[in-house]
Amino acid sequence: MAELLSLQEAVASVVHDGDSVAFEGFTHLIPFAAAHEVMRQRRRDLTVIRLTPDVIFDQLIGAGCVRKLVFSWGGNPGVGSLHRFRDAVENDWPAPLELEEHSHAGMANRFAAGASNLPFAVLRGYTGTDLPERTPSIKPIECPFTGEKLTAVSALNPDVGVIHAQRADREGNVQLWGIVGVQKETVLASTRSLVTVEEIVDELEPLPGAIVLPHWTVTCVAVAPRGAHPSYAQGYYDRDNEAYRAWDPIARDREKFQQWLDEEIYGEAGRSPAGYARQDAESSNQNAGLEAPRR
Amino acid sequence: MAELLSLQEAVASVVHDGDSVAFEGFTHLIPFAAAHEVMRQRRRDLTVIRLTPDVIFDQLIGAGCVRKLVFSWGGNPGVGSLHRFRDAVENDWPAPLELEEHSHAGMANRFAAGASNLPFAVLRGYTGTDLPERTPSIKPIECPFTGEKLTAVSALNPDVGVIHAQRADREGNVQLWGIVGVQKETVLASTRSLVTVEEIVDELEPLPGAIVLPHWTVTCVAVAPRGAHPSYAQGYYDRDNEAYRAWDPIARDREKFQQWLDEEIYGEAGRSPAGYARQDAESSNQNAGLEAPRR
Amino acid sequence: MTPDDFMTVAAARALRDGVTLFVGIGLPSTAANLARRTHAPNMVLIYESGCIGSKPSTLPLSIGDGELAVTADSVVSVPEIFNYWLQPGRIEVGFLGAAQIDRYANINTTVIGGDYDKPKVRLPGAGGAPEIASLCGEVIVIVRQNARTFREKVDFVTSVGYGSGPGSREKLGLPGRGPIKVITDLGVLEPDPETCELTMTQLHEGVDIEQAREATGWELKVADELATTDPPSDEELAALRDLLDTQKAAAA
Amino acid sequence: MTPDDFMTVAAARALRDGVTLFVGIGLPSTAANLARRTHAPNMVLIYESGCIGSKPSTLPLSIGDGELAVTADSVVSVPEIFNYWLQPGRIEVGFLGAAQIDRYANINTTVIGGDYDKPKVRLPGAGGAPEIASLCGEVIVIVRQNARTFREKVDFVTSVGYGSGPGSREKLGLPGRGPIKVITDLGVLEPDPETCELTMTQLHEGVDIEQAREATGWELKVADELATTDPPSDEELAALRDLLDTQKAAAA
Repeated sequence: MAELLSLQEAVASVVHDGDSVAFEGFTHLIPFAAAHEVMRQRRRDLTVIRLTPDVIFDQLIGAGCVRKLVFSWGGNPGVGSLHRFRDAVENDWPAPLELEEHSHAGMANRFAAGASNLPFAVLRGYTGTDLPERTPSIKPIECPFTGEKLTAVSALNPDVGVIHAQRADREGNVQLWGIVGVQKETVLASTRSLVTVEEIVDELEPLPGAIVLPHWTVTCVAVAPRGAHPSYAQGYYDRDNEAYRAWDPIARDREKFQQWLDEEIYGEAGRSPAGYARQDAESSNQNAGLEAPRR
Repeated sequence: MAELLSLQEAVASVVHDGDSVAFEGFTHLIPFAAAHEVMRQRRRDLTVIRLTPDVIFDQLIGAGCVRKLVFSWGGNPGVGSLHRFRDAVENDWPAPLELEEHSHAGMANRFAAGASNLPFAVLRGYTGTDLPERTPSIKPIECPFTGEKLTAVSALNPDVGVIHAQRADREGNVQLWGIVGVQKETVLASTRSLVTVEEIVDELEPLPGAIVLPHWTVTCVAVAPRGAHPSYAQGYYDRDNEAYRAWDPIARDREKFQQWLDEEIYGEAGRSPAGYARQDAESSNQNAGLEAPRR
Repeated sequence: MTPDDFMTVAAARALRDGVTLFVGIGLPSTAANLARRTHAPNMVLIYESGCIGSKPSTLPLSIGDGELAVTADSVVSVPEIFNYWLQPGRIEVGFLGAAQIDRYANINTTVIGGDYDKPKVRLPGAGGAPEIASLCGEVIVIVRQNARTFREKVDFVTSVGYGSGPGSREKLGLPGRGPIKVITDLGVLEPDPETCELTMTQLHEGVDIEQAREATGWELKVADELATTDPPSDEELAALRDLLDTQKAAAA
Repeated sequence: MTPDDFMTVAAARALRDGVTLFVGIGLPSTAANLARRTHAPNMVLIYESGCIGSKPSTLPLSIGDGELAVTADSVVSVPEIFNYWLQPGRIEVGFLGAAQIDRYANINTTVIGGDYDKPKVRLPGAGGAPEIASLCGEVIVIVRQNARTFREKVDFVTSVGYGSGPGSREKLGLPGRGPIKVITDLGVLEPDPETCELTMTQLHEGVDIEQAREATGWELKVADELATTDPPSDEELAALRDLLDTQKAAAA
């Protein structure tokens, strides 16, 4: 059964220096609150794993938590560059950043292989690109029936998988819906897992498009309301596109970034339950409701 | 866009003598009505594909439609043997039956590989059993990263995939829910597809656990109310366990089987919309309602 | 009280509360549901039809009855149940039946007699069993013990127990521990810790060891201390009757 | 009316009604949604976030906006969107952007300058592009045409166009047809049917060929009959303004 812990306890319990940690959520349900707690606890030498590093990894990288990045697309969606990520790669600031670079198809298959306890996955991918030359976790493989050449990618089995979900019940069964990305695979592929949720409910009412992770697949659950902000939690709040745009000038400048870190993560603000989320709470749509998919 | 046809037109259009045809539905939503129409149209030399041959293939085999069977578990669930299947294997009646035999895990992965346009899938399976010796579509494969030995199975890409679903809209978008088995994979892996449905509706209201196959992935849709009987259609009618038990004495005896065939498939009864279903319609629970999963 | 009742109750007792269990249909399903209604209410039932955490109020006839889906925590596709759930060893106990079993608990559910292409009896085949046998944390087999089922050598290895003895599973790279108990209508057999050979460790009340020897197609090993199965309690029998009644009621 | 408006409208026009389209974010998304609001209402929009058949009423900022999920026919996992939907070639058109492109329409979105480990500019990387480029039925590229983007040789091949020329795609076993159009702020380039080299076939109104030549880092081939893009119609421009307003409104 999943343990119900505070976010602080949960991070202290499952995320250790030197761990490989996947933070998943494809645009939707990105576990910002958990990442902020990792920064606040000053974890170091992490290998962080995510298809789309997004602002969440820009922050972790800038804060000096990261030694290595495993990823497939590192931008601020719809806005531009991740400046902390670029500063680390281009200028080794605050530290050199090792890269393991894939495509989305490859990363998704690596998580699926990890969830399946297979050492690799097979796909039609990467052919003719310069990626296999740079990435040792991509290799050719031959079909034993047809002789056809395909591509293999090694499985991902992170030490820790961190996701955010809409809700859990008291046993720690977790329910999420909307764009579900590779979150199920992340939890199933990881040795330990931490799921932050908007709320704990007595019963998980079935909803269209919802998936459930049984409590016995989850290490711990922590309540973190608005824990995906500035990304979104369908049925709870919308994506804060303005916050993504506002991140750009902060991240462009080392000093501004440091100030943001001091104030919003390490400082008084960071100790408020929603951390970074606080300042934008009013601008978001609190009445998003429990929307079911409509056609 | 999927064509909306009568069941007779649909089978005539997509199922040809000599085709490989997957009929899927794992206990739930088994496409009996479509199989009966295939029998009525006296298709011959089919390679029929299904994880659990069930009563549906007992009937197709007995009726002489089948040259080869690709499968993983050939019994009458909870009742006993499939006597027409056994008679074909043990006594070549009505004709010899070629077998390609797998486990469920292997068959499920073969459909998934077919749906993914990969020539094979990798799994931890079959090791130490006598199956690989009998089944050329099972081979060893080595992980290019770890050197570990695993098992490869060749992909399934049937000429035709036949499934039954709860409903479709007028464009031919198909919705099914409850136990979904490998039905999505079957349609996506097959060159052509036929989906029978309980009803056509104006709009597919989203439901918990439901999946949708977009109209552009389906060749044709035919309305066949109670088309999964004696299996069931969640939300429409329950499994007719009694009919499964009643099948046993019919199938045990070649003469009784022939009589069943003449009366229920080729005869007057077979031309009624629900065919075989008719006789048991009253015994089933018509008030099953649109049940959502409950916990 | 029938020998089958003894077998079902003994199988139910073998299940610890809270375990995750991969359930096949027939006696394994009856035993699992009996355990859930008696001492193991928090057991997690998982079916190859994709149902995870089913809490059926009736005893299902098939592994895909609607009752299993509507009472599940989660219903997933068949590829997913095998790849994401069974394959990684997430499921602690697998429950299997058998048409033939040998001294190393290898199981045949494929063909009997003749050869593969023209067998005397064509059985249903593998289903989920080969991977349940290799990948679950441990396996419990339920099978009636008689000269037709307990064979010196099975006609076809559908699912591997201990292969040809000690070291076989390791050599094959099978991650699960293998069959830890074979529960029959006569008693319980367990693999010898050193030789892996199935050894009679327990007899149901009223069964003597000669009966078991005669019902076994090889020279049966017997434990030094042979236990006797406590007969089904009134509570267990009542729960079993109730359970079987739910199936009859559902069929009516 | 800006050059970008020309580019967006030309890209929208390149989409036939009813096609299945894999949409990236940015200009491709704007063009796809413009097409859906004008001549191609039945186009099926597919996003790498797993949304199939989205009908957004606002222009999404990211490929995973909630609007895309709630208006979709089906939302699937990210492994499924790539394996079951993109990989089999089910998607007829892929829409890609580029940071650098060469004469054979090979695309770089990874690094510029320096070497891979210490580049002058670190770009976002591959995302879904390598597989979109190889597996969609055909590809349309949208990119501004200038000396920084149109390069004799790209610094990194993130996504393959025509490789090193005729026969390359076949030799690599890439099933899709490859880029059939590169739409820029100056005009439209198409691969020569024989040499596969990108050839300027169309200029937007007000652009002359010298401008295009100067904006191209190799000796630009020009079609014998150079067409002129019809300027955006009032209807197209109005629809584009409306669409961009929906994004602003959603952000407010």
